[in-house]
Amino acid sequence: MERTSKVMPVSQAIQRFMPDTCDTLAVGGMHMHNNPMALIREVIRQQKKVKRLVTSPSACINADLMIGSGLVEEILTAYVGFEHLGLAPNFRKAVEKKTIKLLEADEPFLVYGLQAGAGGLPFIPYPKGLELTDIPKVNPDLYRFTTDPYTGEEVMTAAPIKPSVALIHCQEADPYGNAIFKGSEFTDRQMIFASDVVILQVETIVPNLAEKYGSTKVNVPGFLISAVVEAPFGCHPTSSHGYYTFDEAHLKSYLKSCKNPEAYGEYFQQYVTGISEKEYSGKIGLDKLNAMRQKGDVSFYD
Amino acid sequence: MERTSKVMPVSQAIQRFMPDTCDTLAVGGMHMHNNPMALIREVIRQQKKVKRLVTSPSACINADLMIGSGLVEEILTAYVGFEHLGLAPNFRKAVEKKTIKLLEADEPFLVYGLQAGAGGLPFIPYPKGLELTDIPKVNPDLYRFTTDPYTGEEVMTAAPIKPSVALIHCQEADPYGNAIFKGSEFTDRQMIFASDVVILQVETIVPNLAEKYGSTKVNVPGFLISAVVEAPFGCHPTSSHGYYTFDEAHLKSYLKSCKNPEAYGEYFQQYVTGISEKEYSGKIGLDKLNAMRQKGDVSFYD
Amino acid sequence: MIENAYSIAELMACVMARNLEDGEVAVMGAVSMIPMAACRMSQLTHAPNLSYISGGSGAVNPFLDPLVFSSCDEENLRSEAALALPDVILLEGHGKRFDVFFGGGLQIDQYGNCNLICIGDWKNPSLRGPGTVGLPFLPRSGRVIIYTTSHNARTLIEKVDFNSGPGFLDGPESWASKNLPGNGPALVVTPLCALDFDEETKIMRLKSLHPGVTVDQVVESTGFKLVIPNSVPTTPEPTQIELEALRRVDPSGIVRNLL
Amino acid sequence: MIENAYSIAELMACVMARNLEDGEVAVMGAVSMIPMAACRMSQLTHAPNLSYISGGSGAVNPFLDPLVFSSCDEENLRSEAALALPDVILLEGHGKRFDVFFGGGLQIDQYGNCNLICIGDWKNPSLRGPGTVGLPFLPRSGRVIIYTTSHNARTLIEKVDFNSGPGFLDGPESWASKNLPGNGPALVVTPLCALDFDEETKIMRLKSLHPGVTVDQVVESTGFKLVIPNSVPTTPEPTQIELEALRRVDPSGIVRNLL
Repeated sequence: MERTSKVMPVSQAIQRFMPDTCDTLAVGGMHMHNNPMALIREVIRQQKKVKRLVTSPSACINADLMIGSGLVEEILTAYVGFEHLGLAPNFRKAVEKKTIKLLEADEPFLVYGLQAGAGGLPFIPYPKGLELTDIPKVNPDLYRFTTDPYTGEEVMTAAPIKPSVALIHCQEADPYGNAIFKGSEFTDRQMIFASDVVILQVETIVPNLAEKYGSTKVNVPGFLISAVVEAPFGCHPTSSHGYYTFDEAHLKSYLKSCKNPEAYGEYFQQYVTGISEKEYSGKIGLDKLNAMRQKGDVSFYD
Repeated sequence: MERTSKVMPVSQAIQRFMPDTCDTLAVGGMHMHNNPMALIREVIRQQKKVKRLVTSPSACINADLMIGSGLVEEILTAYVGFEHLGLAPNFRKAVEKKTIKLLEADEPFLVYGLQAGAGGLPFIPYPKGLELTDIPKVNPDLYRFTTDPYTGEEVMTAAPIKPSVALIHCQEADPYGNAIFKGSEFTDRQMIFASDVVILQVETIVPNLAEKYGSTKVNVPGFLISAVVEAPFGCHPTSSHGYYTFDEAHLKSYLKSCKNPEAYGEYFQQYVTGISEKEYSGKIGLDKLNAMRQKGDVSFYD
Repeated sequence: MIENAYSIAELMACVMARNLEDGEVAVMGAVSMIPMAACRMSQLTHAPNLSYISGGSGAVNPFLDPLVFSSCDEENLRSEAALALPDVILLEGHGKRFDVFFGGGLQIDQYGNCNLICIGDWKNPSLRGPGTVGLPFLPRSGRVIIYTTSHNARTLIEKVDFNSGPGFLDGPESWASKNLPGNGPALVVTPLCALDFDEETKIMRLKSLHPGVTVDQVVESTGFKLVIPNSVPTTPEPTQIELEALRRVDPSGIVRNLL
Repeated sequence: MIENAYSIAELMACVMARNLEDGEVAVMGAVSMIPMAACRMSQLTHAPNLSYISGGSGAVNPFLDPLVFSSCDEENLRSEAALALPDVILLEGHGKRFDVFFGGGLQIDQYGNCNLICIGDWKNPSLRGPGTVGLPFLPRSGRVIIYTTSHNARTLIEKVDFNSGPGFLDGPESWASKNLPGNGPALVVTPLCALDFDEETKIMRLKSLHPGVTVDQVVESTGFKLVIPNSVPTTPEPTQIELEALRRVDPSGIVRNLL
């Protein structure tokens, strides 16, 4: 008998593994790095609806583009922004105009919640002092309180997060879904462990990944992965650690386009809905993309 | 100004960083692998007392030798044994004769407890179903119950573990304590994160560790480490992943020596109290030690 | 040419392997040479998409050519992937990650509860065992395959002195009332026979007798009243294909010479 | 030769660096170019044993030659060690791991509480901010260094609209009653001045005026009543040694050209 490859085109992966209305969708990547943009653009093309979007502790265009597409009903996040480039325009607008429901969280909530989801833990109690922000007051469904049975004190808790689907970028995977993060993992590996279905996009498929890097570097086990999509430059305009840096000019042009609906519609038409994911890198220009490849000694991360 | 090296001889590290009576001592290593034996033998030589010994989910000669030395008042563990070589004689004897207090635990208790200790979490609630063993009945101090604020159900909890000192083996470190595990980490890295003081023994000190392996492989940050001891073959008779395998013949001779007090006394005299740690490898024989070096392609783990 | 004579431990590995299905995920703890061999040989025969994690090493799908004694041996890391132990604990706690958990004990009772803690009273044990490690996760695993290399009335007893690896607890009512994510013990493999559990009573039931073993022999070697069906088949001997796979996995005969 | 003219952001980096002691451990989040430069320059001058973690990248002691904009940039991983983000969260929760936590906000109030969530009512904000990320850990850090590049009466206000990064809460009584592991806010660095907190009232206090800035200017730019000592010194200008270190860290002038 032959082992079954999990490699498939992006359109098939989203069609097959993402329901038309997704209860909880987790998107990987942090700030302008490792955002699984090839998968996200395809989700928008296929107009899959998302009841709850969960992000890493710092989301960027991954969340902002999905919110801009109008497919997201509510968002659980601790930050959506563009770091030194400014606020996230669609997130900001949607919250201010109340077209999205915001589940306000802090960074540890997302980390604790994903860990609880991954490990079957009923919740995670917070360290003392973190209950002092105003967040538990505005998110009483998810932030609750119980008794520390060792001290008798009241402690705040984070609810488990169990995404139905996670969209994650890894730099490399083998055909069975075993995968590596060349640089930072952020909370992406936790999302993989906590989610029912994981769709992975990678820069390159490497048949003998563990031989290339050593098995201890391959810390995403294939049995957690449903589909592997080869998507070179699939994080653009964000970076892929160890492969290429982020496209600051493109991000700025995105931010600018958000200032009026026509320009945003044009951006959408040009880069998302008007083209297939296959055409995307051609649209950006392969010369330009290659120029963003990590200039330094990337072997440093190997 | 110059940066301060943390490298020192084993005798100095134990003298300086381990109190004469240690509240909670964590010893790293799992089964017959990565046991920090050079440090443990020195602790016994210096007759440091241990109020509570905490082990990985599967301890071996690291715990058994310390118990045999009579320095341990109580032990928190989920297993002390010699895997395919049989039971742990001193542990078994001490529990059966009640010369040690046993805090019975399971594997998740140690993992959850260390994580809580590392992260300042008041406790970790167990997944449902793990309360069905008889362990919580015999360890009610550490296994307690509280209310899941999301379901109202009762859940079992693991208490935080915060060792005062941890003795850990890493394969390599730089002079500032940044260190790597070449193979499995077991719960050693968690012990490092949970403990107040960490004494590290390593096979080799490598000045530019992050350049050698890539920084993402160096996942022990130096600021958590109090002392670095260079101890080649310092895990003997257990293995050091990526360096050498375990000495089955020696382990068997240890087990045999435990059958009568004279033979055990002789073992102690010959390998522990009667010699300095510097003399240990000579006692075993460098030819023999070198023959145990990992024969295969260790670069697989690089 | 493979020698056709096989050892009892090899037969046990084959019985386990036949229970593993393609695409499943299995996990095992210490002293698991037989389950490790069973998983690896299954990948080479009928279950190329089977995944397994070798205990404390965190290794995912060790290539294990050859098999090794220790579940934490670095040789396990010649594998497809490797996880830190806390990650394995997350997977074990999740409740839907593992289809199969291999368990065992100093004592195994009629409801498949396992005991790795002690013989006699915990406070005053006649034998102190090593400790339970990960067995408390059994109720959160798809199904449990229990194995022992000692089929006798001291090991297979009516009720464990200490429950450190829950099976069907005190029987069908107590099991049903807990509403657990796992399906409980499914198979017991011993040097004498294979056993499963009666659907209604949840009591251990003779499933097949290893070649040359009689029902009486099993009954005499068991410390409680087994469910014995009217007709009990003989455990099929290892096939040529199974033996070839097994000996490729275990050329030095670790499993072969175990019993 | 280093050009002696310095920018205000460079002076801010020097003020922070002077507050860092040898052997301490510091951590910072997003948009932290000034704190990152301050830490790195301190390592090159008076604090070779200082350690710092660059936010979400998990990088420990990035070499940062040159400095980069993004706290999660892969360039941070040219470092001594690197941690997965959940490990950084463990360290932040521990309560004794970090001597210094760099914080900030859309609003910072008289007690050093920070707000990265919104201006106005949370349900009906006039400005939605990005979110608070790791600021809730402030009460578990040794001391907090707050910084802002906008010293005005909208940023420095009497009470934050939303507390997302606790400082001295509602003042000395509420702070003392909580018995927290951290020591609270210690230093505030703005383009106009450095501030600390009055030991008794826990209200922000003018500590030093940057060259050319007057007390009146600070008072006018602050939305609450600062504690003003009788005599306020001038912030010492960057020394030659400081500027050399800073420009070695930041040759492309990321900090220099920030303000």
